[in-house]
Amino acid sequence: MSTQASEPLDVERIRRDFPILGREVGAGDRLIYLDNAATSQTPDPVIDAVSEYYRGYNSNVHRGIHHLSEEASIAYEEAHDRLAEFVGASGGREELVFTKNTTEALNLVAHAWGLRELGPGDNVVMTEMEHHSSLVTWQQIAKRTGAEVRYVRVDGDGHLDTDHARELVDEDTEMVSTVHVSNVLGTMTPVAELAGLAHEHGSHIFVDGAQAVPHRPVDVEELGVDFYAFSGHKMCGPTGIGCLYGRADLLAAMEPFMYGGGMVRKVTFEETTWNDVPWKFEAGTPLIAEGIALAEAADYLEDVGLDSIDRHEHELTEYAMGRLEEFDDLEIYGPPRGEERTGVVSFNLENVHAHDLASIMNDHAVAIRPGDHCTQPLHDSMGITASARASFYLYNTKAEVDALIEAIDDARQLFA
Amino acid sequence: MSTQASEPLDVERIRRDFPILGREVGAGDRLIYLDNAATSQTPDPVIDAVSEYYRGYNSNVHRGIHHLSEEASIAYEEAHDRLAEFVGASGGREELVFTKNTTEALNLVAHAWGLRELGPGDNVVMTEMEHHSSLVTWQQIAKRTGAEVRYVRVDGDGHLDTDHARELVDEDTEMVSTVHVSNVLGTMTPVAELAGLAHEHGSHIFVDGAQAVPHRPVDVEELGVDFYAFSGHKMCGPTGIGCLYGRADLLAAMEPFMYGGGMVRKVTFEETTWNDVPWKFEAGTPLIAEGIALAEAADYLEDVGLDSIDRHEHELTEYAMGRLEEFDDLEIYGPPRGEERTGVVSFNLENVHAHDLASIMNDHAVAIRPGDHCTQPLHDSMGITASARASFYLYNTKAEVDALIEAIDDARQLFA
Amino acid sequence: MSAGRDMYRQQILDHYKNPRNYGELDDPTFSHVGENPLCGDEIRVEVKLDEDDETIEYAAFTGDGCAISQASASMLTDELRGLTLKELAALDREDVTDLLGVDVSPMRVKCAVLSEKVAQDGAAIYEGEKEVDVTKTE
Amino acid sequence: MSAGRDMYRQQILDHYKNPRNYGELDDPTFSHVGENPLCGDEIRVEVKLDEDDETIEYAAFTGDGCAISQASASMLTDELRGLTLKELAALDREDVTDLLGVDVSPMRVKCAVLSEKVAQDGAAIYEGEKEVDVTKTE
Ligand SMILES: Cc1ncc(COP(=O)(O)O)c(C=O)c1O
Ligand SMILES: Cc1ncc(COP(=O)(O)O)c(C=O)c1O
Repeated sequence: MSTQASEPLDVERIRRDFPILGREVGAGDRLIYLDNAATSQTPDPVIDAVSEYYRGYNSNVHRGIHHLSEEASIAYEEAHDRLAEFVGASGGREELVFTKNTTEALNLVAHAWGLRELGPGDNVVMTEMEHHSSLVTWQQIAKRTGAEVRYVRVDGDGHLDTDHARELVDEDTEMVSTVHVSNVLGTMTPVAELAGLAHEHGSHIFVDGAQAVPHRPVDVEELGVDFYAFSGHKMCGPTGIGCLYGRADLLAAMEPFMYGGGMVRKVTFEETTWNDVPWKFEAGTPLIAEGIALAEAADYLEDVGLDSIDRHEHELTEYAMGRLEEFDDLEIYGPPRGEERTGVVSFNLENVHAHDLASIMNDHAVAIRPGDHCTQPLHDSMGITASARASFYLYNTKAEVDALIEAIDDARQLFA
Repeated sequence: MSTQASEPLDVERIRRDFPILGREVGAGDRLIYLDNAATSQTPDPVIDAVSEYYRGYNSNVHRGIHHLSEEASIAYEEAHDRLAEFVGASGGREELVFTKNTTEALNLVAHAWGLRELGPGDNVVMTEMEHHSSLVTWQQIAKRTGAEVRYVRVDGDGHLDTDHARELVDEDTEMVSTVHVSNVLGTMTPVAELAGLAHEHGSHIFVDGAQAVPHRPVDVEELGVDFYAFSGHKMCGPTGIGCLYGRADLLAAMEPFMYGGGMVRKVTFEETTWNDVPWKFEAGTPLIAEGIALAEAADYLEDVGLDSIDRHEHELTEYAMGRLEEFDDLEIYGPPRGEERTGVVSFNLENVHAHDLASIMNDHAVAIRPGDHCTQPLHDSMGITASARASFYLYNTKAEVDALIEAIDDARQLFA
Repeated sequence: MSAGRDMYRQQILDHYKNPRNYGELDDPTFSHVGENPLCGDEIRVEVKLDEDDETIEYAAFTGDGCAISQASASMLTDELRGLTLKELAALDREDVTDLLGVDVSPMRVKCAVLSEKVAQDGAAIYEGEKEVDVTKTE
Repeated sequence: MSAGRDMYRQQILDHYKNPRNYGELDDPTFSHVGENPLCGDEIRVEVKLDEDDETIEYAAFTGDGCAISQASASMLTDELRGLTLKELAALDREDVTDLLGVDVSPMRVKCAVLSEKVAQDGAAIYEGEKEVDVTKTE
């Protein structure tokens, strides 16, 4: 955790930046949005960045000479540098590729690197709490190449079993792929330690930071990772954009993933050479408005302060867990209160299916998410098919947590 | 061409929908935007659809129970049906996948189908006027699978040599991949004829409709094609979204391209089964705002009338070519005036490099595009490295063509 | 605060907590299973036909899942008794939501109609009109 | 209507139409090539050093491309005469645009600086400080 002093958030002021939070749903209650791990809400400056783009300088990029294209190109290219800086990548745009989401970032590396580098005898080590985006991707690429997949155990309290990791990672490990923060358990994995372990064995490490980057300062160089991915729509940015950080030398050496305009240098009917990173990995007309708006989201989050956001969520989570523990027929998953933990709380109420619970919560204008949260194998190993998940962000309040508790209580009574 | 009666466009009214067209560039001239083949401008209803999404119902889709997710899911899913209908696909969402652009649509089929189906002895037939998005993609997938690529000749007037196509397509042809409209020459290829030829030989046909769908009615079933792709940002829609049409049975039988959340049905640590089309091909949090806004763009274009847009562009192009022919030191590429031809006019002025020409045009606030337009091999075979391209859309006027001509004349005098 | 709680009106909760016709039949004429991936609902419907091989004598179900799917299976199996296979085939989404007596939200309709689709597919398979492995609503 | 036409002020057009120092040297001390993919510009710069192996006696270029790249190569090769390799290495983007005497738009700067980068890379290779195959500005 960062040692920088963090200011408490002025949540009321922050909420005014998010027009959707003033919205009423259903019978006229004001929306209580606790589904932030799925998608965060979007502040005015980001929404405005999109409109300003389309109203002011919408144009295709890279090769255009005219004013609009020049403005769009500069803004789009600089957005890469901005996001690189946001996660501590000193190489700027040479280490930061825009993808449509975290999932594409994983697929990019799994296809461009994995399909070529993996083979029989090799293995990929993941954790049992991987999101489907990495779990299914590496599983399938391994199947296609004859490599093996291994999963590091998660214990009953949601901690990663690092001893088990040390058993699994060996000289045949080519990639360690881990979440930074579990989107179900709120667990933080010891990324720096895993990076060390991977590198000791000559393996690479890919970190899925979809649940980390939006919520706390992340520095990929301090963590010592090779690849790191995250999504715009979970960090106050727009849909349709994500980022892949990759160490400059690795990205430079990698073959492209998708082919097309913009990623080439010289094309003949017979053969093609590639453009520089990141363009080599961005085939076709890129995510222009999305990339520019994501840079705006990064500015927004840094203006508020990532340390402060982290602290705010920590307080809300502690408070919520305390209140949830009042119910003796409610089970909370993941590390116990008091431990390091992010603003994601998943639970089940005895005798109430998570989807029924979510429907009743919705009645109270409380938006939570029921289901397996794209972690079916984790849910299987916990012996459940679904859980209810509340997840907090910078604009949430204790009053909203109280409303959550009240709604849960209503469901309990209804189903009693 | 459609036989439906088409109303002339009320261009002045249309222009009011596009805020950017009121913009001044450089020294204060009003923008004359003739770079529509690269990216079209965006009308208010589409810009508003994006803001309304973020202000009103931004949420992750598919599995959410709460109000916002329900609204977003329905809008996002229905957007697929809307775009399917827009290109005459009767299967609705089961035949329409959202991708980030035309390029990804091509890569989807080339990877998911091509990597598995192509092998030594097989061949893929393209045209010499393919955009890099198909040319490089099939070229590279062919290299990786040992298949051969063949290019159908384009004659000096920009016509596709269909006799040559008949020579090239044989029993070993697995895919015919062709542009519908050349983004350089304005040529329309005989798609229905090529589809017939492909199918006679047991081959599939993929059509790159990036330059067709924005400008005229397209009916994939009438054309009889297997796959058809186009991009949102060229049809008054947002960046970051494109469409892949595929015949229902073909898409249903295909393996996925990318892996992750949303595209799965059942996941275990060992194996995974797939969701239905289109979700099987949309891994991760999808392009939600983008898809919804693209449906709005389809509505906008149909309200204006695709036949009318086609006719308007045809008239502008005829007029522009007539005026360009006044210069005896200017060479126009593609089919001569009077022939079927879309609103793309590429040319070179003797002794003036296309990029210098574009810079001088920009001085006149005229936005055109110089370069190889992602068709290096075509430019090579025309014996040029670059061309200047003006491309028209529904909001362009004859007065703007006159401004183009004036700017060209200025460049001529400067370089005389 | 209406729609949601409404969706769980007393009758539904009653059927959920005390499902009717729950269990397996000794001698079903046909039986079929289905899943709703949204909530992980699973339902098996078993049907015993009269000697006319057309009228439903009784129906039963087993399964697991959310209140909406389980309650609607309970109500539906009650309702099926005495219906002909033709009448079963003619049932639609509205018939089920009428049974439930509530407005089911668009996302949850898949839960509500699962047992109906399973019964219909089971009958269609029995009559040789369809081949389905596992019925799915999504 | 300034910036663009401005970019082609008389002097640039003059150098473009009548390039100085165009051609190949008989006995260059070093020569190097570069490309600017934006405009497809290609430039070869050849340099002949004085006997001190340090001062540029004369420089020449050949190439093809847009007016900005060709004119700036013409001006630069004029300018190089008498410079030391150290002075050449110290030249920056502004020195070239000063030479051109115009504001080059951000997109076209790559054209303007191509010959400068080629000359600098050529010198660095000659002095064993760098290994470059083809210099690129993009
Ligand atoms: C004919 C053609 N095909 C494909 C493309 C690629 O489209 P996108 O860049 O949106 O993927 C374009 C436009 O750039 C095009 O003109
Ligand atoms: C931990 C984790 N990884 C990956 C993802 C996938 O992100 P996206 O859907 O934006 O690709 C998510 C979110 O859904 C997540 O929570």
